[in-house]
Amino acid sequence: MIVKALPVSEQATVLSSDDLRKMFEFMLLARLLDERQWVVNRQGKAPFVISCQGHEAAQVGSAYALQAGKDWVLPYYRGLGVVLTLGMSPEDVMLGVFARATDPASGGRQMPAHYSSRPLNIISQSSPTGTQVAHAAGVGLAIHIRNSIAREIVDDAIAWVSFGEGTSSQGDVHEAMNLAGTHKLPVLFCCENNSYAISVPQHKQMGVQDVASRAAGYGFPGVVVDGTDPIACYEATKTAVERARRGDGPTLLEFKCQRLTPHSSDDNDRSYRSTEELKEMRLHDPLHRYTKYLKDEGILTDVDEQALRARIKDQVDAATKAAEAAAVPDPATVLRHVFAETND
Amino acid sequence: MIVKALPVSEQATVLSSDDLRKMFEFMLLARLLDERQWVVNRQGKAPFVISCQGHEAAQVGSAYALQAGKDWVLPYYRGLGVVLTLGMSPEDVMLGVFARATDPASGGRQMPAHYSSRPLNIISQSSPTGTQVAHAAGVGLAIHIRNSIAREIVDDAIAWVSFGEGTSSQGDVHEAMNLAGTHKLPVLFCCENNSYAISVPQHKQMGVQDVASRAAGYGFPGVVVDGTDPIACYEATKTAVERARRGDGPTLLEFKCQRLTPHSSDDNDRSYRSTEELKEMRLHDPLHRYTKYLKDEGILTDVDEQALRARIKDQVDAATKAAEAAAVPDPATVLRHVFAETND
Amino acid sequence: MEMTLLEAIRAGLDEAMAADERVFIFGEDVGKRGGVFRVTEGLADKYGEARVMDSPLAESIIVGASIGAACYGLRPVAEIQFADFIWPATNQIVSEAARMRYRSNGVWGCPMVIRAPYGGGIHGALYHSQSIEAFFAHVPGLKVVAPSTPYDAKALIKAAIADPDPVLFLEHKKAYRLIKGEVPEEAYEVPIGKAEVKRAGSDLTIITFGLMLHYALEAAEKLASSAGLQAEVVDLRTIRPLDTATILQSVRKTGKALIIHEDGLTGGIGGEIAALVAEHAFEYLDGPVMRLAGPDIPAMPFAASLEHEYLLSVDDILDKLQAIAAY
Amino acid sequence: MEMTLLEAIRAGLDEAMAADERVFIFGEDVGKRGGVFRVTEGLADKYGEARVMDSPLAESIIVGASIGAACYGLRPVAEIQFADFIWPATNQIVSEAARMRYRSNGVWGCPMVIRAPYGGGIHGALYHSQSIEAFFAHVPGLKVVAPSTPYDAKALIKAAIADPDPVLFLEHKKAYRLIKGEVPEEAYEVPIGKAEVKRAGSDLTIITFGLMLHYALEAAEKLASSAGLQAEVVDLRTIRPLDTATILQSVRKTGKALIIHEDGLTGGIGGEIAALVAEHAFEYLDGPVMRLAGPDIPAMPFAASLEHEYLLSVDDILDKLQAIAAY
Ligand SMILES: Cc1ncc(C[n+]2csc(CCOP(=O)(O)OP(=O)(O)O)c2C)c(N)n1
Ligand SMILES: Cc1ncc(C[n+]2csc(CCOP(=O)(O)OP(=O)(O)O)c2C)c(N)n1
Ligand SMILES: [Mg+2]
Ligand SMILES: [Mg+2]
Repeated sequence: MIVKALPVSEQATVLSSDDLRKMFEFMLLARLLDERQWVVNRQGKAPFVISCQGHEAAQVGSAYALQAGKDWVLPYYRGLGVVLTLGMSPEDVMLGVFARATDPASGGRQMPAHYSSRPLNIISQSSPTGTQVAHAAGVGLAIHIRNSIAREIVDDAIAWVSFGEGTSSQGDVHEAMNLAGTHKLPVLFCCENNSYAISVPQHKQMGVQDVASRAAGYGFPGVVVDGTDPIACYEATKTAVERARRGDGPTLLEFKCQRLTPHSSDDNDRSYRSTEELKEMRLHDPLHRYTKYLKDEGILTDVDEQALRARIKDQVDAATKAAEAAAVPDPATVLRHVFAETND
Repeated sequence: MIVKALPVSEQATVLSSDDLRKMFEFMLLARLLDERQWVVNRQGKAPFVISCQGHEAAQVGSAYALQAGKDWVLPYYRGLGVVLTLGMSPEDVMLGVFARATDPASGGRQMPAHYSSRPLNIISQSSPTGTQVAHAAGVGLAIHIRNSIAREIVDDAIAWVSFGEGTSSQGDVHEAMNLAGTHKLPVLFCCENNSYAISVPQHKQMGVQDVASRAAGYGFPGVVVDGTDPIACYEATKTAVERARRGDGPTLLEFKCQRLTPHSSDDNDRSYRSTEELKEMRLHDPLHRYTKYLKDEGILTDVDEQALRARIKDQVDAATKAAEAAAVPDPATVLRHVFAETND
Repeated sequence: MEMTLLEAIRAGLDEAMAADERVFIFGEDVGKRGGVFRVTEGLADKYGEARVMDSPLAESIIVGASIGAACYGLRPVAEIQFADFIWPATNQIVSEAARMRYRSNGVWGCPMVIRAPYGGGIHGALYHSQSIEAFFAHVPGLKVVAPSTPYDAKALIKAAIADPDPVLFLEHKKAYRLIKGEVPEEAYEVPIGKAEVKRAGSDLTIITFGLMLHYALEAAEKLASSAGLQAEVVDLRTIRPLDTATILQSVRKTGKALIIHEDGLTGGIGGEIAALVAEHAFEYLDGPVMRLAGPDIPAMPFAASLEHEYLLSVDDILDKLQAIAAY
Repeated sequence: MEMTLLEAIRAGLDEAMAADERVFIFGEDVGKRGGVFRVTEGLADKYGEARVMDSPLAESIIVGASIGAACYGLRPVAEIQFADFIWPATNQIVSEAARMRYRSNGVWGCPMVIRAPYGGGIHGALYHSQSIEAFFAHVPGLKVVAPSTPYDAKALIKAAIADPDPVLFLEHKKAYRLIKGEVPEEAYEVPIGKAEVKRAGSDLTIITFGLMLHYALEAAEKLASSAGLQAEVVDLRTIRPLDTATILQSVRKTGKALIIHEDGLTGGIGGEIAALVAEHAFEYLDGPVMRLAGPDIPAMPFAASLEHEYLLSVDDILDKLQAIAAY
């Protein structure tokens, strides 16, 4: 069963105007912070950056339905919008971009965008694609085991994990969904489908339109959502979260997104996407779309937007400055933390 | 889309009485040769055997729709009925059971039931479950590449691969089906579902009734077939073979079977299956069912059956005797064939 | 109390589960069936199927889900049915479990055990006989333990479960029921990372582990009675981190070293040990550092004649000892 | 004609594809994009997308399907985008490709190449920097090739494709564009399994490969001009099968050996080489066999300060050479 979530205009949302504005703020913050990363990359100050641009609606909308610090979150490398919504600060992010010692994700050990936060239950991410999906199933399994031992729901947290449509080809994704389906584990599988795996278009990755069509083969719902519509993404996630908290099992959410940038700062998408395609893509910018929606609905004015942009720009400036000024990792620490230093 | 194949009684088959009798012969041969393996195992002459009992209808019916020596076949360890139908002799099989030097599959290097035959295009099988499914996709890919280069179908062979429902949980199975779906490769994925992976029942392996329900997520048909009905298995396979030869792509066939024996000679199924379940299982013996069908249809008489049993018993006796008498591998050969001995 | 190696491991698991509700077992056939070797027999009845859980047939998720559960706060004991089937889980072990702590700068950890029956001599053929220690001993962030005696096994499985980092726990299949020994009723400890001199001697040093330890001890006795030479036998017990101090101390004393493993020679763990000895005990050596190991073939064939040819015997070891002694 | 290492590999692939229609390339982004490092750039245009085919993002099927295609009769060249991402394919490589011939008693074979860019120094962090030779050099049935110069690389990629057995072909990422060299226009051969003395010397032997070869050559020059000592530098080129003869011949001549690799020390390929030398050149040794390698940490961190700390430098090598010479 593939459910198609309604588009924003047809959606009766429980979200207040306040929520809608907050989501806008997170989307705008994600965009501006993301753009800033490219600037510092081009300045030669950060050897690698990778973007969430085009995925902001899916990420902010979906993460907005989670309980930060309670739910377990495993965002893949595009998940800047997710981690900001959950409460990571722009400075936290920029410390990773500059690979500083105080980078909370890895102390500068990993590439940028390999998110991690113990207080926020964001489990440390690696680079090999898809492994985190198995970990999310494992978190779900652990919750299931605890609840089974207690014979009641003593923990109604859920595990939320994201991955690209390219990554859905990996065996680990199958094994994880299958395990989650078998035991009705509280896991949300979130596929951010931007129709490219670096240069490989979707039709060279799979023989179907929708990754969500796989869910039926595991015994849980698959939902296709317009990933440029934050309200639809929120609503679809909310439904899935409630289902999981009740013990009714996982959902596969597929957010149809656009990758508005090359794959990463190492890529050149002009070598495999035509000028027309790149132009057409721009029409689906979720930020433009949502800005227009909020203005049409009278929730946001031009003045609001300008003020907000200015404020966020200051925030981003400050974060960049502070992060850049922070200390680089001490070379002597390279040998630390291979194993626990105390028996914790 | 899950298609359910019609049961035997409702099937209008293209098979002649002669074909139906031949299929019976292969099923009976598979059964008697299989039983003999347990005898030599209990006699202490073969440390390990594993059965096709309960899968004969699926295996013989399906393999009967293939072209031996043209199509590429990758049967898993239960595939005795498959390899006999394709033309391996009982002696070939028993040479493997006794691990003799002239065992055509591996010269006694592998456990019994790890089939291989170069003339029959049966690719050497290993023990780790599911790897062969990837190889089958690779054969399909190779055919696709050749045909693409030629811009016409210069090879209309197909790849047929089998695996248990337990094995469908492996990542490799997903990756293989996904690749086959992407390029419409000529591959038949045959799942012999006996509802157990050693001791683990299906409901602890997956959250769905039918493995075939996965096919929709790869963009090709999944067909559930009564695996105790050789005619249904033949027909479903035939349809899938034709589809693949035409270039229309793969099919996932799921044969619902019974495992009439413990997992292998090392297993004791009473530790995890109840007496009632084991009794009920016996009612679905494909050989009994097909014997009754042929007799009801007047295709086989009691006398025919007795004569056939006697003839096959002689064949099995002779094969056992010859294989047992064959030489064991020369210890000095243990170092050979790590690499090619000539640049072939 | 006398126990087999297998029973000792089961007893260790049992105690760990009784002591800590966070401990659970996850693997193929571990529940009702009690594992294909019966290591977990009775545990599902005692602790419930939620804590002794049959997994789907998929090794990557066995390890991958265990990692997630470990991050959540449980203490998974994953079972890989045969060590030969660990390869689909390589990525989860190498890239994930072993790096969780390092990559998070010490913030996350991955306290979990992966149990895997390894080794040959049981007609297991190419895919039910392999030794895998060399591959995983090359993975920083992972500990690799391979006890040879029931006494060590019971304590080490508990130490592995209590360890804050991931431990690969290797159990020799042929040794499972063959090797019996005393196991105290009362609590005792064997630390991970410590080798043990299982036989003292002054003429040469044997460094080994697993089933080969028992063969080596037998060969050492034969050497003593036939040639009056005393071999010191070091049981590694832990393959990573190697107990370099114990190894070097012994070789510095005897001046001669033989490293034995069942696994194939080239690229085996013996190379690492030989290199350590050759570098750090160079001035004490009275002869070349020798290795005795399986042949360089893809694994152990099924036919008895071939399997037998693959495996080292007590006599093979004795021959080598005599050759070294004669150097 | 002068070429970079990368260009030489591309030229070798091109010639192999032109000569044999059975050869095809399969991997992530190899088609239009020409690979993330551009090794296959232009080949899809020249040979069509069916022969230079983008795979789905799934390493196990990249290798697994290549095995099937090889059995069918084609000659696959699989690309793993970064060596770090080869682990999901471990089972297909170790259990399948490397054993097809042995397990079928020589009846089936698996002629295929797996190309994998490895090594660090490019800000690739933990998962885009690893060296993987030690793991795969322990797999009987698999050949492991790792050329250091454009000349060797072009010939060896062709030899790998022509080989009847599976070959893992390792390409050092930092060397890709850094290392340039002459490559003849006319045909020539470099056999798999042959090391080469890249610099002759009589005072000590350095055994290495990959990027470290170039650092070692530089250090050897510095040693010559500063101390008047001549280091012989052996470039392994093939990691398995090791060219034991060339290694031993050199060490027997010089009496001192230093093995260098970028990969972490413990369990690295250096152990195997040291063990060979310690056993078979024992009587020629004037000093302990030494190894110089990366630290035992899960891989190379991202921050420049940490990455730099991980990597060996020409000066590190020179220091070690001086210490050995002084022994
Ligand atoms: C196991 C593995 N193989 C290859 C890569 C290299 N790689 C990084 S991202 C990527 C494409 C991912 O595509 P998708 O999952 O669709 O996510 P997107 O980047 O489009 O959001 C590839 C091939 C990797 N990181 N891990
Ligand atoms: C990778 C791997 N893991 C585990 C095993 C051990 N094993 C052999 S058969 C089997 C169960 C297979 O079940 P299924 O696929 O349903 O096939 P069936 O035997 O029921 O026909 C298991 C767990 C194996 N051979 N390979
Ligand atoms: Mg994508
Ligand atoms: Mg089954």
